[in-house]
Amino acid sequence: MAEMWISMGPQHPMTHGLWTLKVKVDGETIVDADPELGYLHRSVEKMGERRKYFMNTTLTDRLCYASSTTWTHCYALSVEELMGVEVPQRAQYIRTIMLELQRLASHLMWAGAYMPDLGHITGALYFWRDRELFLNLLELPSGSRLLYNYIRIGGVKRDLPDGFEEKTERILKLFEQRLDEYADLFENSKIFRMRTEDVGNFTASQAMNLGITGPNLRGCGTKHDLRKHDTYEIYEEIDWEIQTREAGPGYSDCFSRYMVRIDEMRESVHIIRECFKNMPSGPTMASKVPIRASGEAFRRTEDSRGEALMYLVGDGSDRPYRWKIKSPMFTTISACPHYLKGYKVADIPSIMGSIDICIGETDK
Amino acid sequence: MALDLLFFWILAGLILAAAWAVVNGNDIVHSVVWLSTVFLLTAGIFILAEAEFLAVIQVLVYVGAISVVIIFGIMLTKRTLKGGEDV
Amino acid sequence: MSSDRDIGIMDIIVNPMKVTLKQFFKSTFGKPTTVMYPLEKRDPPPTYRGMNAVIWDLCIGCGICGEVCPNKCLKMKPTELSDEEQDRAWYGSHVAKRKNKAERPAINFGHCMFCGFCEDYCPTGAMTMTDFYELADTTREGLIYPARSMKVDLPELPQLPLTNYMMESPILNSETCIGCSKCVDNCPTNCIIMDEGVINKELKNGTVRNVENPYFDYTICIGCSTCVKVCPADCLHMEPISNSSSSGLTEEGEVTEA
Amino acid sequence: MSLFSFCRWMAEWTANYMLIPVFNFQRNLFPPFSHPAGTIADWLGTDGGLDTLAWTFAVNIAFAIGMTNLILVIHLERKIAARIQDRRGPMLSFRSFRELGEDLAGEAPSWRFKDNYSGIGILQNMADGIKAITKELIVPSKADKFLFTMGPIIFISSSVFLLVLFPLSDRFAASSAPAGLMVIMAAFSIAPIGVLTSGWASNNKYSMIGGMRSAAQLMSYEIPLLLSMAGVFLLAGSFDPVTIVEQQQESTWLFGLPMWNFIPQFLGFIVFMICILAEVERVPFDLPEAEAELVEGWTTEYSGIRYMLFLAAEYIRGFAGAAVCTILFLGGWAGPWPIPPEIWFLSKVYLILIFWIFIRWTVPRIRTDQILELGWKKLLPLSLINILIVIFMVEIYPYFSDVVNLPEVF
Repeated sequence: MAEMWISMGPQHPMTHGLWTLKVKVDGETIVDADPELGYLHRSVEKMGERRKYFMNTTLTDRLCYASSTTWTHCYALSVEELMGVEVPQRAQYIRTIMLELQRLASHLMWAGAYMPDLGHITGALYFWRDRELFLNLLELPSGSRLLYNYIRIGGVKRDLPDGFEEKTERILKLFEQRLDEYADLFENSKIFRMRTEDVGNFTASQAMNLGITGPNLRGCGTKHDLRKHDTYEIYEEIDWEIQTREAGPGYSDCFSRYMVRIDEMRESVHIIRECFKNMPSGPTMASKVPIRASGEAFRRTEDSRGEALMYLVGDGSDRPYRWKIKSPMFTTISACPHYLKGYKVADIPSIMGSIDICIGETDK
Repeated sequence: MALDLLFFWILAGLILAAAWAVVNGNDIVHSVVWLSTVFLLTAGIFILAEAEFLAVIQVLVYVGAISVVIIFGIMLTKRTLKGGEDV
Repeated sequence: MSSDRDIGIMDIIVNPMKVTLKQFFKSTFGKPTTVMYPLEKRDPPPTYRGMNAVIWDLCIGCGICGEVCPNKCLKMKPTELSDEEQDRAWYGSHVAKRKNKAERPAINFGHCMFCGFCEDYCPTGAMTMTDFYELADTTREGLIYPARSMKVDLPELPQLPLTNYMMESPILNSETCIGCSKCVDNCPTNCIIMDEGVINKELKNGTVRNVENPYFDYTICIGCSTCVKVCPADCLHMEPISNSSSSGLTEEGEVTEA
Repeated sequence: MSLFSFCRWMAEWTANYMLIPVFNFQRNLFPPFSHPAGTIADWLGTDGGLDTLAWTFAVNIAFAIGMTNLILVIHLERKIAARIQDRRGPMLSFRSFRELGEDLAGEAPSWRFKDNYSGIGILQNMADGIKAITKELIVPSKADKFLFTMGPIIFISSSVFLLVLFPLSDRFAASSAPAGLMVIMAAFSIAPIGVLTSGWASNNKYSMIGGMRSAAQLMSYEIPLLLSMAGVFLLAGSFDPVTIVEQQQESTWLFGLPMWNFIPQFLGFIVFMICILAEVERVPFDLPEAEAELVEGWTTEYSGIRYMLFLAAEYIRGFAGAAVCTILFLGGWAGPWPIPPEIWFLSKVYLILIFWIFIRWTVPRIRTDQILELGWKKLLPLSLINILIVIFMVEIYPYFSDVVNLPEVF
């Protein structure tokens, strides 16, 4: 059998969204790959220029259905910088809690989506069962299960409800138990390791050159996390550590990228507990939030998938003049020929699953 | 034993027809499928000759292994997918 | 951490199967996590953003909900109120002016995304979101809910202060004002009165008449910009409220020049 | 009474009281056409005719039992998968019918379970079958139409053929060929042709890769499979399932317990279990239809009842594989007295099937190169070692025990 191009997508179980991966295979070995994006382009940036500043939080919610709070938060941060709004202390704590809950939910969503890629449907249902717990938590203050619209410009929508802390603590405890329980089923399973170890390797310097950020970069052993290095909210006040893993000296494979996310989930649990420990009381919304703004602002945050960046220009009206979003997955997917070449066709879902694709934010 | 003779002639005719299809087929994969039919029918002849074990081995080896290897070999060579693209 | 131990022959099948076997017995003799949806339903929290409901007795028809709706799925529809409803209305005087023709929101749920802005920005708290979420329909027309279908009656009305969530209030350019008092007629909160203006206009017959200007009571102004929309002379525009308090109070009678 | 003698009795009864009178009546009724009917009536009266009729009955009974088992196995798989995954599985099949009945009757029917929402979940298979039959059969426009139709026929017929080949007990067997197990393996080995041709004929790259993978896998796993079976054949000295089971029952070890073959030939048992798992294409060896990368592998282009029959044929193959494993290594239908041997056999088969279902929902799928490496580099040597052990047991040890008076162990 000679070399041939296989088109995976836009409707393919591997793609996790609408995109096409064209792979050139020689038998079962990948010779070349060509990602094709743009099937889900909704022109969010342009739509945002037609809406008022506060209305755009509904758009940013829909950038990534798995991790909507983090994107809205990035938008809220940049608008607050544009308008010069000071967020109250309690709102910052609540935001941090919600961000970490969202990160947990997002990573669980990813882990659940990764398992069917490896042919492990049970894993998907286990992880998604746990995600439900965190969706319940996120639903309590915000009132919605997927697109929260909870973080607003200048604070959060409403204060945490009564009994939120106890409920969170109960769920976190249950979740930690379950993570320990799953270790035998996933990371300690021989067949799981056979599928993920030494597959989809890239080195840290390669990752930095290609613009791969977030857990995929931390999977190479690089300590880079915007929550520490370009800090926001209250991440500098609490005690936590950047989680890294590496498959070998300075490079990552699917297994290290899997493990770094599992470690991050444990760290998120720790951060949430720390937040509850010294949470101040007070208002949850800035007293005065203007409706018009001018100037330009730019913020980057650590999204669940990497480095999210937003750039806003205001011309004094109540709508942004220009709005630019940089998504972490766009660069990571574009770099896929670099880490797909040389592996088998059966590794494609394993590799592309391990980098945690979200097409919503990629195509915007 | 007229029935046996009848079955023999039916089988023999079918084998000949299948063998004719093997050599006259347009598509090489069709030929191999017909070839395996020939093998299967030959196993029927063996059964008529009261050599059941030989028939079973005929199916196991010729149909189950040799035909599959032949098809496999054909598919590994270069050919044209219907619709034009080279594969 | 537990994941750092060596992988042995038991980790091929036996150890993973311990986990699934445990779960098998757990959900066989216990209760599975799944909810059998049409038969049993999970309870949404009280904050849940489901179908909208409008407390008509509180609604003043200001149209802010339609203004802030990102999808423009919410429209104010003229509705005829019965006498009883008119009596119970909070700002009944205003309704009386319109001769029972009040405006109430109607929603196309086919476009609604349940973001909750209409609830958050409602100045009187009339717009609420219930925990009812089974809104599916077989036709698109069935998703358009007319104003009256979302009416709810509460036995006790919450007495909420009028709040200007829009952070804007109208400003008058008194030189172009013609004194038509359309804004007074249409203001949903009756926060405008007409009084002596700055311009005296000379009529054809020689008499000089003062052109009346509107004066705004910013304590109860909700920033709905209805007055701006109905103004025939374009003499009104919205500006961010100057004070730090959200009530938007300025000196009574002080009219800022644009 | 064996199955065949029961069927023979039934055939006699049907022939004597129903068929022969009818044919004779026809012979006398229409003189010009009387001759064929009369010949059939005469032939039915002979031993050969009655035997043929009895075989027809026997095969149909075996087939019906196999198909009933198929429904049970699919339901079992669904339910156990659901329990493993913290779900409920099919519970309310034909619920719309029930609601329709409620509407028509104006009241709740008597078979409504009000407290726990349980329904009749096993009927879900029927619902799926009805749905599959009513679906359109799509043939891709540029597919090879002849082979596209032939592929499923080869695969499904060779799989359904398996159902009549294995005995449920020594008295309940549709066929009892002396080369019994070899016939089963021959029927198993026809399937790759169907897989390859249907994968190739779909004119789809995914299907073709899936078909190639399937054929490569089936070919390479047949060798250790047959080699691991060879040990049992050597020990029993026969291909006949009845002889094999009798041999297992006769050889004893501690406390006079029967030494079933999985004890002396543990290696062979392990190799056979892995190979038969690969042969019936179940997780972790289901990579020909890996839905993550090859959508559904070689079945991608099939729709409707064809796809449904592919699925059914896979479950039949699984059932047959478990039955072969039971006969070879787990003592077949042997078991303590009060429970009939057929039940023993089926319960052992179901035990293996449940074990497979647990494996399926516990481990991920492994990769093509890994599966071939496992087959050729690990299982093949292991099965050869197993044969060496058996040869030592059967030939060498008895020879030396005669010479130097060793105790008789095996």
